[in-house]
Amino acid sequence: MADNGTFRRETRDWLEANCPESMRQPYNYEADACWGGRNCKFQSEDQKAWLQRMASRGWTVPTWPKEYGGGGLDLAQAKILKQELARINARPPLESFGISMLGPPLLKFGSEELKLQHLPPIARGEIRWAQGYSEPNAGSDLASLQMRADDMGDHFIVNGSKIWTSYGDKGDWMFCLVRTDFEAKKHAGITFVMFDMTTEGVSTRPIKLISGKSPFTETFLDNVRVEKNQVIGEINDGWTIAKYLLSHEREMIAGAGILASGSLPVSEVAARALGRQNGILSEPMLRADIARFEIDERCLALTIERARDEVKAGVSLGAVASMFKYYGTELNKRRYELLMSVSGQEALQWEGGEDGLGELPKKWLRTKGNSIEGGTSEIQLNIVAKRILGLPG
Amino acid sequence: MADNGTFRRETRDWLEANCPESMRQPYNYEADACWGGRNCKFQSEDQKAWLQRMASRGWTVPTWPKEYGGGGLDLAQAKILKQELARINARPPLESFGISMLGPPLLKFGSEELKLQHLPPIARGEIRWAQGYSEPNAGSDLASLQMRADDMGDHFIVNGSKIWTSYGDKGDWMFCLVRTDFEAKKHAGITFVMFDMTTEGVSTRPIKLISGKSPFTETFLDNVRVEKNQVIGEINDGWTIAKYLLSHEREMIAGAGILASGSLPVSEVAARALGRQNGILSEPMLRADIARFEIDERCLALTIERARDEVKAGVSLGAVASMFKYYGTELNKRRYELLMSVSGQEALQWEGGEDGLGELPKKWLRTKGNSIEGGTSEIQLNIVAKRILGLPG
Amino acid sequence: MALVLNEEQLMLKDSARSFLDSQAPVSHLRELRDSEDREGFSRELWAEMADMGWPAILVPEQYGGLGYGYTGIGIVLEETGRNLTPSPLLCTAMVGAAAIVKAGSDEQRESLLPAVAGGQHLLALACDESSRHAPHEITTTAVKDGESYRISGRKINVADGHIAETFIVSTQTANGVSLFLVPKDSGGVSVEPFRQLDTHHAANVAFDQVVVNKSSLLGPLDDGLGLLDYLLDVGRTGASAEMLGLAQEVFSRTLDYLKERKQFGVPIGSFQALQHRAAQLFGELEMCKSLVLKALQTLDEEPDGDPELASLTKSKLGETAHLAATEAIQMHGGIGMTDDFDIGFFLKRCKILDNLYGDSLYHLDRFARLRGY
Amino acid sequence: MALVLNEEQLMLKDSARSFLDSQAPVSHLRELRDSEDREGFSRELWAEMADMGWPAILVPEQYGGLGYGYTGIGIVLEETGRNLTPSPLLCTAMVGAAAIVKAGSDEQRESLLPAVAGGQHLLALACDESSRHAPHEITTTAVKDGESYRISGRKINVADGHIAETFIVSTQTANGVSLFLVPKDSGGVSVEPFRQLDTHHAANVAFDQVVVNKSSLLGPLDDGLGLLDYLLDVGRTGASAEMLGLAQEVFSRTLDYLKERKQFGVPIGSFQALQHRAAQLFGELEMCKSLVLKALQTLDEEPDGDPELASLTKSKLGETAHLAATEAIQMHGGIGMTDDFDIGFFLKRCKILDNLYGDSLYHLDRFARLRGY
Repeated sequence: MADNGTFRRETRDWLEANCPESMRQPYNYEADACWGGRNCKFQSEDQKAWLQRMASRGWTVPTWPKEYGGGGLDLAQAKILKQELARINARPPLESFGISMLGPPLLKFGSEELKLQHLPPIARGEIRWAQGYSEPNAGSDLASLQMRADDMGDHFIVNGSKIWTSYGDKGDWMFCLVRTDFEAKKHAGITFVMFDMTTEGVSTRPIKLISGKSPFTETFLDNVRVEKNQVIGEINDGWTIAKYLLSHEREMIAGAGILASGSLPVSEVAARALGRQNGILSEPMLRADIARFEIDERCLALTIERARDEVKAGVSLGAVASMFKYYGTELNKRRYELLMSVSGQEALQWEGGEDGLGELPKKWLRTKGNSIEGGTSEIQLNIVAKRILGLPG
Repeated sequence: MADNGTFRRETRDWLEANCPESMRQPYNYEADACWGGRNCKFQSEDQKAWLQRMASRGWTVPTWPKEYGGGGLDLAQAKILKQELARINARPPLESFGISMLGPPLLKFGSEELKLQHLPPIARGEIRWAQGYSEPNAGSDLASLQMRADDMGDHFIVNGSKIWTSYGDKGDWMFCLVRTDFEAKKHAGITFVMFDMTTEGVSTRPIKLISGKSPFTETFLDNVRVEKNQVIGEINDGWTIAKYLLSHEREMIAGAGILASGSLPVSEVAARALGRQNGILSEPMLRADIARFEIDERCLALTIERARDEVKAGVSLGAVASMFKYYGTELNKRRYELLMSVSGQEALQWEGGEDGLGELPKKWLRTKGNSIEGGTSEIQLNIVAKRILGLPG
Repeated sequence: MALVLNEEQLMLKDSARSFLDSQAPVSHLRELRDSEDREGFSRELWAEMADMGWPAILVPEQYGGLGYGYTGIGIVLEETGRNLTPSPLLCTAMVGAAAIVKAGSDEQRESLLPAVAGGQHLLALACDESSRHAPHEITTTAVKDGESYRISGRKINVADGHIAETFIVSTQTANGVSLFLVPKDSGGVSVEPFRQLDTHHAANVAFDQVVVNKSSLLGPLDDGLGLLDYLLDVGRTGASAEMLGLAQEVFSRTLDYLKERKQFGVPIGSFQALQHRAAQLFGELEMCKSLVLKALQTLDEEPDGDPELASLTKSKLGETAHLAATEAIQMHGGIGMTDDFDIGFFLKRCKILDNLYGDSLYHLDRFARLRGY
Repeated sequence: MALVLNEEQLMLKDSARSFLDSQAPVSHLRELRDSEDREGFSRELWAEMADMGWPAILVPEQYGGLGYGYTGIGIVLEETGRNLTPSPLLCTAMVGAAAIVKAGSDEQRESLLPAVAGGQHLLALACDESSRHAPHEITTTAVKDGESYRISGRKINVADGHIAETFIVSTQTANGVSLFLVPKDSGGVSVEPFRQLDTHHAANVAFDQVVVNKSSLLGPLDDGLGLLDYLLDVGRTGASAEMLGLAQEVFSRTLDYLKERKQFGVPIGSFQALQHRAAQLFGELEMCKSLVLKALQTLDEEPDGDPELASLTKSKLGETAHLAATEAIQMHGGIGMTDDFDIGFFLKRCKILDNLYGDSLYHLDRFARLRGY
């Protein structure tokens, strides 16, 4: 393997040659993100080319092994790639729950067969995945799920419903927690399965949020056949997989909170909107809140950096992901409260399309769910108290 | 009874004639307060005269019935008296746990004999009372108290120790919770007793606080004889009396939080210490915190006013006292944090006597106990959640 | 005055509550939204409110009103806040009526107050020009031209601007600030209505060389800043009363949910962390009740109001109502985020009311300034 | 640079911790207080620290130092913070050493650094004149007089001012700000020592026509403001490191107590409301760890430091350490309020460190200013 200086140079050259101009700017709209999948409609030839070129090098998943469609990079190289992508403001070629959620547990717990079946299409953006965890009556008590999988020898017949499936109406395959032992205690008796969402008996219904948008669905399974060879880990041991996936998801959500790195600092937005008096922001009380926010934002960014460096130095992250999830989502809610305050009356209109007027309040409303989805803030604090701090009860 | 206009005029005239000039200014030191009692050393003839004159009219306890040493005033008259006292900045003639703590339950639950024995000396400031509630291992779980009273027919023999007795070394009599039934559930089996602290077997030891002062003692009872005719309420039903007393105490503590009414507003202290720039306080971040504090301070003052008006209008206060206790003590802690900030480095010296340098940090440290004594903030919130909001568990 | 409601006020409160519970609960707002109502409120409901005498509350008896004062109208606003009922009450029956009662000429009173009291004439205060509330920064001008004034400028986010028959417009005149009553059908007035995020509507209103007679001047010429501040303080207190109702209702729904929703085999209201947060919120709401009542009574008692109290009330209510609404969503969990459930409507309405006439941070600052620091 | 300690630094941390645990735990501070020690620290302990090489950490090897940099001294300060150990480390081994290393003339370096590294020479930065930290407002003057300067003025609350052999004094000179090294035994220097509330000592120091040779100038004439700010940022970062140790220790003691103390038949740490507060505090402490390490590394890497980072670190640490100390008292209940118990010492020390070189609100404001708003 070439040394890192060479790698950086080659990466830079390749990106220069292969990243289309139009892919070198931040998203304007949510719809600018490319999610891949069977029914993917590319917004442009550039978007399609960018995905295909990156996938051809395995750089949609730089650290996955090459045999599964990855780039086979080590952590140092992956960091260089990330820096070089950031240098030219390159858009992510692919957004994917397959990568961010399913990938890690599948790599860790999946059989060789399952890895070869699923990982390469994920890496190429050919199959879009949906998550089937929550159920209407389970909520924070995830393990009390009731979706029922009856053992039919080589397959299960599954019945029940899931809720809060992100883009469930756009998914090709679903990974899903089902109950396979009805006698066992609730954390036992759960199995982690995968199935094609075009299988007979699968249907979805969008859930409209207070933001007016419908990024989630309910998902109904009516006598759906799921093959036993599509189980990750052992039957009745799905909770192990689920926990592993959740802690990765939390880390990702926390990261998203500060991933506003491309956008303007809140203080800058405020200074442009409100102006300065005597050199300081003209609304002194708002200024105090913004300063506290920006301090905490920097705190989280540095702590994520430290956690990553500690992982590299061999210290495991563990339950700390819950702390990040809590901190990051609370921070993101504060960010949007401040942006709403800064924007004042202009932010109060509901009309307007994806762009401009009416977009900010919808995003603001959407953030209120951050501290609920992926495990509520209360659940995260419980986890920190018990698993990290060792408090009893 | 004269109409209220006449009452106000007469009161004003009487105060004019009877309140010594030196009693018409705020306390400078804690020691300026008059606590009465057998060993009372008056600071001045004026202080002594002021107490005796007020006591002669029953105005140390304006609303108590005259036969118990009170003034027999109705609520409207009591309010007028308070206003007239405030008008001339008159000092309270007497500080007394007998008045603020023991009085209300004794009036409500005490036998006629006990009232006649104890209330008039309290009203005249002749007997100073100490409270014996907390025990070293009980803490917030007050009802788990262990002080043991063995029934000897017409009296008890009491053994055990109390902690956090306010000025226990200066008390003449003590009211006290003791366990009289060792089999009953913890809230049953408690009795409310009173005894003279000069009784053989009673001793105290001062507790030094982080403020360097010792306003509390531990109190030890070693085979102390307590007469059964000194029980308030029924034997084994002391918890009823205790709860009633506590809710009154909480209201008082909350009131104390905003009773800084004689002193300068925090914002004024700040403006004098720090100056203004462009018309606003020169430290903008401190200004924001002070404004939030002053808003909450006003909120509490108005809410106490509203609660009193509601009581007059026939609405009962009940568990709301817990809310006041919580809010008032948290507010008082904030007040002293802000005063420390405003005073900056000058507030960091420990030297100096009662006056000036070194006094503020001691007061600041002392306030940290406000949210612990008289039932912690956590206990108050539990009470609000369960008794007012009806939350389960 | 004692900080409690008197008999008459308690009756008014009860009747308002039972009327709104049956005629205009939150589902009423939802219907208006789903039917994409052009005005965002119901004229029929408004007629019923007028029958109940609500727009007449602040109007003196000699002009066909009830003379119940600010506390009266505030009580009703608290109840509409509880039900999130859209209506012209705040802008017409409180701010608008106050403007004419306080500063109107005999002619203005006689021509407007009976129609206001009857609910036939709607008013709107047009006072904001920049996105952040800054009512003293006025670029709209009124230039004297013989017996008339020519008004030019643009006011944004005028509450009820989409339905008002008459605007109360703040302008710069030769030597200061003056308010004018401008009929919407005056030549040169253009109204751009829009829907707000709480599904109430509002409008931006442009005035292009609008000619009004000098008799349209409301209050003193060039010296109208005090009147403007007074009317804003009235509006702030009214919005605070609405937020008080809103906050209490959303808290009450949350308490119900805490008692009913089970997780891990027990009601979630048995979890101490939630209990403590609920108890703290209860305390804040008790504070808010005292503030709103005191602020309303003060408007009734003090001819010029109490700006410091108005700001502290608006600041505290904005903050507490927001806390109540966001805690409600968090404690309801996923279902609180869905449009099918009503909780989100409270958060949205709260955002609008907090912003109206200056948000909680604006008033935190104003409070400190008024206290001289 | 990775945000982790390297091997050398980990070893330094371990040795500091085990030395302090055995030689200077909190009881050491208590003994100093109860014996009313005249200086508030132990000269014997300081000699042992010098034997360990701590005052030499920041001093370059050519002057008899170790050259471990800011991260090294910060690690040791975190450990003294944990044990509340009074010592001249912050003022001499960090701020003082930094001043001479950064700005000293060859002569100054040669005469002072070996003695600093050996622990024989103590320094103090005398920079405050008003009760609230305002280091740019300097009324102390240094007037040129031939080859000398005459210094007059009064500095207050000089940390280690009661023991320093040499003061680093900020002054107004003809065309700006200049720093001078002033020996304590110069004629006209008077030191008024006092005990602070944390039982550490400090002093007010008056300079009455103190004559120093021009060779005592530290750094540039008239252009010393940048140097002063740099030294303050060094001190702020050091104080932050101490607060980090303090906050972690008091939190750790609180966790132990939560697990051990029983009420209502269960450990109080099983109450969810306390659990959530502890978990939130844990999160804040994780943030603080990252900040302090980054701030120390930045001092090692950036010649002029990073004022924004120094302020944000000082602000956050001041706030979080205070939260940790007050939560500790609240969660310990009555016993936490007693002088017999150690918890109160943490709150007191925290107040001093928060105030030193500007408290958390001061730095919140400075942070915003430095970011241009």
